[in-house]
Amino acid sequence: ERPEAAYLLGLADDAMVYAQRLSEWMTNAPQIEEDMALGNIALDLLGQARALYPYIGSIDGTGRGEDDYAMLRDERDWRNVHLVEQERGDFADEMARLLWFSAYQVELHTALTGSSDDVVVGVAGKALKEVRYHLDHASLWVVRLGDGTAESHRRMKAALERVQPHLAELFDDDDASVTAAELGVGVLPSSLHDGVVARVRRVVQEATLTLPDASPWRSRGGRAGIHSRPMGYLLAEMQHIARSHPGATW
Amino acid sequence: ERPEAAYLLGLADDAMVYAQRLSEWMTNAPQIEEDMALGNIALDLLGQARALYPYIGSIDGTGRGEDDYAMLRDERDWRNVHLVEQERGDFADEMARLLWFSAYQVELHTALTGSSDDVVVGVAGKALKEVRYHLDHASLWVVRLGDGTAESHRRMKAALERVQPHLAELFDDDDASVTAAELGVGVLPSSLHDGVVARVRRVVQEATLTLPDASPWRSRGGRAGIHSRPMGYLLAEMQHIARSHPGATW
Amino acid sequence: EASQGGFDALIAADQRIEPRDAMPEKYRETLIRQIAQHAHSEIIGMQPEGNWITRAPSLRRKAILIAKVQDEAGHGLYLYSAAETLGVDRAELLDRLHDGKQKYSSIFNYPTLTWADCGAIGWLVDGAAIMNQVPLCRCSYGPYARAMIRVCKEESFHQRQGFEILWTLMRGTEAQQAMAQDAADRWWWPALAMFGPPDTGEAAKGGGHTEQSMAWGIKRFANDDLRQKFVDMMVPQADKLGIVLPDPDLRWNEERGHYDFGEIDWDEFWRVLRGDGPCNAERIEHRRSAHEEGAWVREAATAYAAKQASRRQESAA
Amino acid sequence: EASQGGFDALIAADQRIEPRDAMPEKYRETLIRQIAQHAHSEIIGMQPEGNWITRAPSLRRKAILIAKVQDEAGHGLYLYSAAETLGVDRAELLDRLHDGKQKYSSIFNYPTLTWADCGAIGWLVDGAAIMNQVPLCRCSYGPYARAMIRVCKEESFHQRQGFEILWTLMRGTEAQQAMAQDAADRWWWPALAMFGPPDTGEAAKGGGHTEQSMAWGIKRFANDDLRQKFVDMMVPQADKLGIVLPDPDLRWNEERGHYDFGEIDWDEFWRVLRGDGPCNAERIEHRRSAHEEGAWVREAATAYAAKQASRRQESAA
Repeated sequence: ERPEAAYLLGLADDAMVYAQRLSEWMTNAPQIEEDMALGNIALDLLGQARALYPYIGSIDGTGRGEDDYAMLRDERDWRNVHLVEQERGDFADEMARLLWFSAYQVELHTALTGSSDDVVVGVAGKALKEVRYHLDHASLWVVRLGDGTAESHRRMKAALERVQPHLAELFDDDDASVTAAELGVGVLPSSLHDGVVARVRRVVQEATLTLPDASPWRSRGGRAGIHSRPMGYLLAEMQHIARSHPGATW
Repeated sequence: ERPEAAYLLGLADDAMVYAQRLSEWMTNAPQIEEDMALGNIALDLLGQARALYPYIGSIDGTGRGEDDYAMLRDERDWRNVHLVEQERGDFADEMARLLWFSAYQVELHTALTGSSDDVVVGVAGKALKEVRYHLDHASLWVVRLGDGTAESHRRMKAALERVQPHLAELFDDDDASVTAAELGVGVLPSSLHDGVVARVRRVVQEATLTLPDASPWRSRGGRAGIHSRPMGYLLAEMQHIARSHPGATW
Repeated sequence: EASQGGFDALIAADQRIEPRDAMPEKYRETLIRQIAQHAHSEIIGMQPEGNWITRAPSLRRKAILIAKVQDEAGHGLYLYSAAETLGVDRAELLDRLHDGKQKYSSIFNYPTLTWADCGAIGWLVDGAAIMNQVPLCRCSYGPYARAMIRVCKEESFHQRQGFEILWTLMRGTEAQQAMAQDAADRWWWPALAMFGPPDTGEAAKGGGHTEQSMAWGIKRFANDDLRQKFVDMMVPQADKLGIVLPDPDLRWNEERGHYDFGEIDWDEFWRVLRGDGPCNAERIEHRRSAHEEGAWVREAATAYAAKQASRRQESAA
Repeated sequence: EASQGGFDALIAADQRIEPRDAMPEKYRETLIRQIAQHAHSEIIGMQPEGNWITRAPSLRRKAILIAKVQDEAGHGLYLYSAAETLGVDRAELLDRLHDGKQKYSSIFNYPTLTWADCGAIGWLVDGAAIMNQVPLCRCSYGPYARAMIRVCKEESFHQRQGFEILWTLMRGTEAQQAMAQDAADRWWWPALAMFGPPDTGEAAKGGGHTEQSMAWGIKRFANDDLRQKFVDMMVPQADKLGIVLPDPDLRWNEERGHYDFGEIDWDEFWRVLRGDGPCNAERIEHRRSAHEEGAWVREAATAYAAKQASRRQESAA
């Protein structure tokens, strides 16, 4: 049982839960190209989670497979941040979330390509190509919406404000990440903060917007399995069929 | 195994699923009195379902208990009409649905007090008092909304139109109800139609509205386990915890 | 002043002040603030458990839970009515809640993460609430005292239901036991904080109002005394449940005849109170949006009532 | 007329008509209607399976399903592009879909009730679609024919995936087997109806267009011929799966060298086509509301593009 498993589980769960949320856009996007693009990003993130889960199962002493993690785990055992579990908002909300999350993932996976763990290096290397595209995609839309019509500007501004309380959690150095960083497997989330903010700020400026001030509250606890209200409902939907047929193969 | 079980399951599932939908109003109602009133109606309907399920289990040859029916049954095995499974709309939508459903239940349970089955007579007798109150409550609101402000009139009118496609199914004489009627246990749904419409029409007229014309489509198949899109999600939410802990007692 | 004299005499005699009695403006304001906060707590308190109504794991539990949340709505209504006897109306109080000008109990800013939390809320949160509220049944203001008598009766029923949820879980599967223990771990300290800051020492400074409220017969016991009483009551119940309370300093003190217990994290308490708790934003947003979405319904009811009144007048004329 | 002569000669020689070639107005209209209906079917067809993306029972199946629904979106795009070569634009075609002025395949008005329906759609619906579409790869209109080549390649991949879903279920638990059989029971007859009304007899009357489309090389086979070919292909596959097709009249006819099969319920077919199917209202409403909710996004993209263009112009000046 290797101590970095808890850290990797946080990364995998972030990707898994955000893939689930993004997949909700399919058939609901503002244009067909966007159904495809968001489906694509969901697929990439799902792929990242699927690359990590079996590896985590092999080092956390449980031998679990990907569906054990995704389909049979209770809410308290999920380690994702609140950002990714929030309900789907409007398209501007999604682009604000995707901008921040993919900027975070670009910094994260860039750093992880220097991990001491070969599997992590492999996952990060593949993911890096993907998340750069995600960041480009989100940037393009944030700029278009911010510098588009009066309505889209207003919506994009509001979306950046709404996402704000969920950002700090991405950069919290919890015990698992401190351990993983000490082992050289992971990186301290706090070390990614400035790079992520710089990336986002450039895009937001180009979008003729500014980053909102710090919010009066912030989310906490996702990495400790303390989730927000939407998480339980997300899991109910995601797991219902698998839970209804114990032991079945699909 | 008695053939009227299938008929009674339809009645129980209607009550159960509508109780679930109505309970969603708690903390979401337009005023606190209404949180209480809708909670009360949900409780009554839940009580009706709970009175029927164990009896059905005793006559359908399975010996199932109430939670076996509610928590461990797949979508295809539910026998409720589409009307009750539709997603919660605005308050006018709910009052339109409640008006129709409780008018239907008043006629139904009035008829069932003449059932040849003593258990059914008992359930119907108790339910009749409850559903008369539900009908009064819905009527009061439909009149207030129809004869209230311009906005509430418009919304109430739209709600009556939106509920329309889901009404015909209540009065379909499916095989199970034909059998139950022949046995004297149940009544033919079609025989309730005119009484229900008369009750609703009086209220709608008092609300300064008229019943909409027949819709270009109608729902079908609930009594055969063919449900509409919202049903699967309703079950996922309702059953998730119970399904996640096979064999547990609560 | 004669009226102030009458008020003082009633207070001194431990008699009830009634709505038509004269009372100091400060007394009225303090009561409005306290009763409103209490009413708001019932209304906001519907949300954490309301979150589990659609997912309750059995029909029996679902029915009990709906009834409980309904009771909370009812308590809110009694209490708003009690506040209305002091000359404010409910709509105004709700506006103050929605604007953040009046508070509700900070305990409801914690999330309900599992079904077991419905048990822990009943057992610990309702338990602490009762401890706080029983003395209010003898409060000097009549309508408040009478509302509290009704509320306390139902609350103690809720507390037993919460205990029973946990009891069943602790005798269930391993996962159910873990769920119950986890819920107690998370709710124990916030429940202790429900009695408010200490009456003495550094942490007491944010408190206020206590002495005057004592003198007026609105408050009857010090925070720390009630907290101690709560701990003394809960420890044996936890033992009976088989739940380990999450406090390594918790032990019987023979000398004091009470349980000693550890230090509450007052920094967290103040942070959550200031608005940076896990659910503050969500709770108010949920309330506000339900209220706003329902505005057209309340307007319709008002318009209809006015029409009916004028129709009656016309037909009478 | 020279251009009509050129068109006729190309058709007679079984050559491709290209966008810049002259063509009869009726040919253009027929193609626009058919390609648009085909494109709309891909787009509406995303919904029945899209309904299962968030609930797919394993991550592998979830990934495959997302990719499949994405492919359908892609097919829609190729086909709208093919239609655009005929002088209409996508926005206009979407409006016609949303207004009910253009149709989509009636098969998508049936609900997906269980996970097995994702299998049945792949196996039966995509199977029937391929049967209909393969001949279109040789359609007389070049852009449509080329789009179909791409589409058919992916569709046959989807059909194998559908078969594999059912294969796995039929080798799974009793509940899974029942689920697969139930799905086949519900999708078999609607799949047969996908080939359209019979070419002869009473039920043929609602049809239309067939002869002219044949002459123009847009349609290559009669509905009944394709249907027979489909039945002949599927029966052995059903046997392999262990699924019993829901038709008591289904049997091998040695003399004809084909399977005989029962009568399709054409009353249901016309009813669903007219709008009274289980999901007609829902499908259009879903599409329409996604489109309307996205209007401000599309407007923003247009406004931004215009600003960028004028900025480029300014900096070039």
